[in-house]
Amino acid sequence: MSVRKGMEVSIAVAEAVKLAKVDVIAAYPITPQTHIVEHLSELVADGELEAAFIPVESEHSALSAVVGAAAVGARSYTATASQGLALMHEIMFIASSLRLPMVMTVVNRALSAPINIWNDLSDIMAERDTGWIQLFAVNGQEAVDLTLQAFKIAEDPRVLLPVVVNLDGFILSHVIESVELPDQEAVDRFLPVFQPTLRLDPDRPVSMGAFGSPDVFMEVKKQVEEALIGSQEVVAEVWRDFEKAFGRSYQAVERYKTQGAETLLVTMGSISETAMTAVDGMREKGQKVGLIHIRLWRPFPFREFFQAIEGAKVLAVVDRALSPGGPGGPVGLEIKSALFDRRERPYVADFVTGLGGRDLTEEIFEEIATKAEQYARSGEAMRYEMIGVREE
Amino acid sequence: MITNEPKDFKRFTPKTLPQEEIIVSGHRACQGCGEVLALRLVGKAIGTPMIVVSATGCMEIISSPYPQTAWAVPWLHVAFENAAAVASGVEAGLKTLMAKGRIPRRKIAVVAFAGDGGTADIGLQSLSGAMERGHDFVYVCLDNEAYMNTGIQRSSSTPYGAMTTTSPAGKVIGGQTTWKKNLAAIMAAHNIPYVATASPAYHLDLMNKAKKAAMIKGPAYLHVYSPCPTGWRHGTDLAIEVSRLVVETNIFPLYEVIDGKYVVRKNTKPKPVEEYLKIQRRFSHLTPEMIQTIQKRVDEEYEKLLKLEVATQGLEGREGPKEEAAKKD
Amino acid sequence: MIEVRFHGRGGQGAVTSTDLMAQAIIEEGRYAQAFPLFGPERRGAPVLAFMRAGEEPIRIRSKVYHPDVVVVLDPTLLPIVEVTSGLKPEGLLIINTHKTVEEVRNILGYSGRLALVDASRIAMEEMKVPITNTTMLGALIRATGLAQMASMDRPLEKRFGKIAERNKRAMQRAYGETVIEE
Amino acid sequence: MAKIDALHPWRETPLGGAIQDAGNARQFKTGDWRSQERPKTDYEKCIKCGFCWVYCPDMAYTLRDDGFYEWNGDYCKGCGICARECPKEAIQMIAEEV
Repeated sequence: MSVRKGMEVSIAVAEAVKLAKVDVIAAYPITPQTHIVEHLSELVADGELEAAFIPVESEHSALSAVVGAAAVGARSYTATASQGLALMHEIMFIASSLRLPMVMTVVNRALSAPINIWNDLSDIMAERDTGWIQLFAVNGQEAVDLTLQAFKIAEDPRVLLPVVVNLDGFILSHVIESVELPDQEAVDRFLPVFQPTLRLDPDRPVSMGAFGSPDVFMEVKKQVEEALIGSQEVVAEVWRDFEKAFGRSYQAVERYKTQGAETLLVTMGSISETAMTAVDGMREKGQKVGLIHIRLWRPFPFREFFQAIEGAKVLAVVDRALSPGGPGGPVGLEIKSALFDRRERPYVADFVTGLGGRDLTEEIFEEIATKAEQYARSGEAMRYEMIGVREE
Repeated sequence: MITNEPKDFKRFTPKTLPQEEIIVSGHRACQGCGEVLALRLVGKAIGTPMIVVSATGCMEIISSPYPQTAWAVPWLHVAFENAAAVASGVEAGLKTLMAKGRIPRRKIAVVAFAGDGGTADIGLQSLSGAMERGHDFVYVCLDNEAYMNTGIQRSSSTPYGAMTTTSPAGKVIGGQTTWKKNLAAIMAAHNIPYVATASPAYHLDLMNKAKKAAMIKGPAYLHVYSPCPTGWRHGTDLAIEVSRLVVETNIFPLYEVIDGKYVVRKNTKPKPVEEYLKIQRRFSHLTPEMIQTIQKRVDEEYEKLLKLEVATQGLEGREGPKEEAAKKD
Repeated sequence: MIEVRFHGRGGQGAVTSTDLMAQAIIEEGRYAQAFPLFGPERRGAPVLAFMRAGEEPIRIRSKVYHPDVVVVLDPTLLPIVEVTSGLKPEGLLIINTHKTVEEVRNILGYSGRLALVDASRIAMEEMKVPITNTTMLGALIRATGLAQMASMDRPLEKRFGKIAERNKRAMQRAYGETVIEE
Repeated sequence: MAKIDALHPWRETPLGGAIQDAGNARQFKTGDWRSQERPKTDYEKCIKCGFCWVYCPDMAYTLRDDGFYEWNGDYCKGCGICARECPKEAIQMIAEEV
């Protein structure tokens, strides 16, 4: 029987990777991901995890080595953040198009410049179009659960795509909190040994990564796109299996007090929990506010999203990254485009805030919800607002 | 002469060359390509079971025009600068899966192929990492001395004076202004068990070195001279001729570095460098002074090599160079 | 607007042909466009290059699928490449060959407009190399009047410098020796 | 340009664009790339040293039972290395009939 313990979330994630009995880890250290890879090194060094740990010389090589390992049928894992993820950018596209399953933890951290080691979502938002399945954890338990789920999703023969699990740097990764680690037998039943479909095998030689001329390129890309879109059903299926095995349920778009809410905060990552507390406060003062947080970012869960916002008049989107010179934050942008051809649409107010680790308190969320309602009432179109920036 | 070759290493002789090929006819290399020939001979020498990782470059493009592949062995290409990193993952994956009994335990040669650009420039960092970490694989740099796949642009491995499209023979600057980067020395500095240079004209020497590289436990580096008629502007029939002349002129000496000890194939009566330079139009603009500069530097580098052999083998008063040269390959 | 497709082999200068022809047409104050079939060109492998010429600026970026004219620089391509594919019914096929019109028509089963010249022989005699890219421009100009022979001078000089003269001679001879058969 | 065969619809595209049929490039006859010359072996002079087989970038020579090496026109690109390297000059480049 697994029991709840106080544990740093980074350590918990490393323990989840151990429970998944990963075969190969390749990683390069970068704040705030280091505690994960350090603990994994200890587990391997102490013989608690039978895996090859490749201390590569760069993140570009980290993902490259993981692709190589996955290509021979090994369950493979890496973790990174910010600049490291940016350095992997070239290989992200290749990993998904090669249809090789692997799992990566991204401990979200601001992209330089200025160099900043604190939390926002600018790193992962820059990887939106790489063809990876992208999940977001809101607390330590979710970080553990999503890591185990990620392997099962990635390795499903209907999917065979790499999966990234996002958790906020420092404000989640470095926090000691209550986490329940499932026991090994239950995990082994939920996540059996990886049976590769595509494998470099001298007895059945295949060529991976061939040169695709204009005649064939689009057909290969179409296949990847259909696999990514189709993966949404598998994700839901894996979540059902997980709930049966471990009793914790997961949704592509999670709801909090959305019943009877006219305004919904739209968040991602661990700041959602602070926002939920803010919603509690606003509800007590009679404000009809609720919250949804997007757990499955890619493939974008359109159906679940529309169901979750039913009845809402105003969406107050909290973006943790900016799309400079564009129509606003990436999440606000996607939500407006998703709603574009709906007959009735809630008013969408997009607020870019909390960049570079600026703390997001309950007050900020109250201000965001209230301002969103004011914008909606004024009927004034609002592209986006960077809230929390000192004007004077 | 130290010859601590791996235990059961048997040298190839003309009669015992394997028939098996790792790459098949139908690949799209140019007429008379020396690089695909070098690749073929290395692969034939190492033999199967083998898994190949390629960097982006001529050999990757000419061998994998989807939906066709010229590879007869399992092959993976990911990107330009990460062949060594990908090979590290392949090697580590195989090792772990075998340890866990998930795949049969057997010796599978993991071989990474890249060009000079993919090795000396964009891929040097991941190569250094893989070598330092001690992965059990063979990295083969097929050196055609420029970025040929993208149309003959200069690399750090382009020889001094050579004309390429980005080191043109201009009125003011006459071709490549830098001396060829010495990759074998950089690899030897990683203290890996085996480093060797090879040339297709000396195919037995090449194949024996490739076989040795694969048998030795740990990382091995092969630097293989690979003529490119298109890029060097010489006849399509001259790949072997230039591969011979480059060794006979001591421009590209053949040697091994076994556990840090240099073993040099002696050539005490080298031909003048001009004999090699004059049959390639990439050198047609060289002035007598430039040729003299090359000759002088080539002689110095060769002397340095001999000194390295003595120094690293620590042997005093061994056979003089004359006796050495007598032993023909 | 006239659309032309050139058939050659990697390393034989098919692209140079289209470039020179386009430059000459532009020098005459008209408009032209020249580009190869983009992709890794391998020495010896069959390659394609395209050219468009017209009185107005040309605003098409796709490949040429229905050429008015097809130029074949190397006769050894005939058995392995469908040189007439997409050629307009009233189109013109120009081939470097020493064969007669009848022989070519039988080999290709082609009954349309045809222009032949033994450019390989001319190139060997005038330039000592079997490279026929400039020689064939003489045939192209003769058969289509796409440009004045004189307009080729500057592009040839710019491209070939000292050996421009030989190329010009080969081009002139091809202009004279081309056999055109409606 | 020989069209790439097997241009299948996207649903039939192999997983990840991986080519399952190792060595299927044999279907592509590079012999079409010859335009000037091709090699011809005079078996009287040939001493079965195998250099033509060793030094051919396109593996256009195969070992026959009688120990001689057979030229394969399907793949030879006409580069001329074999003729140049044959120690007995048993291989001559002859004009490609046009």
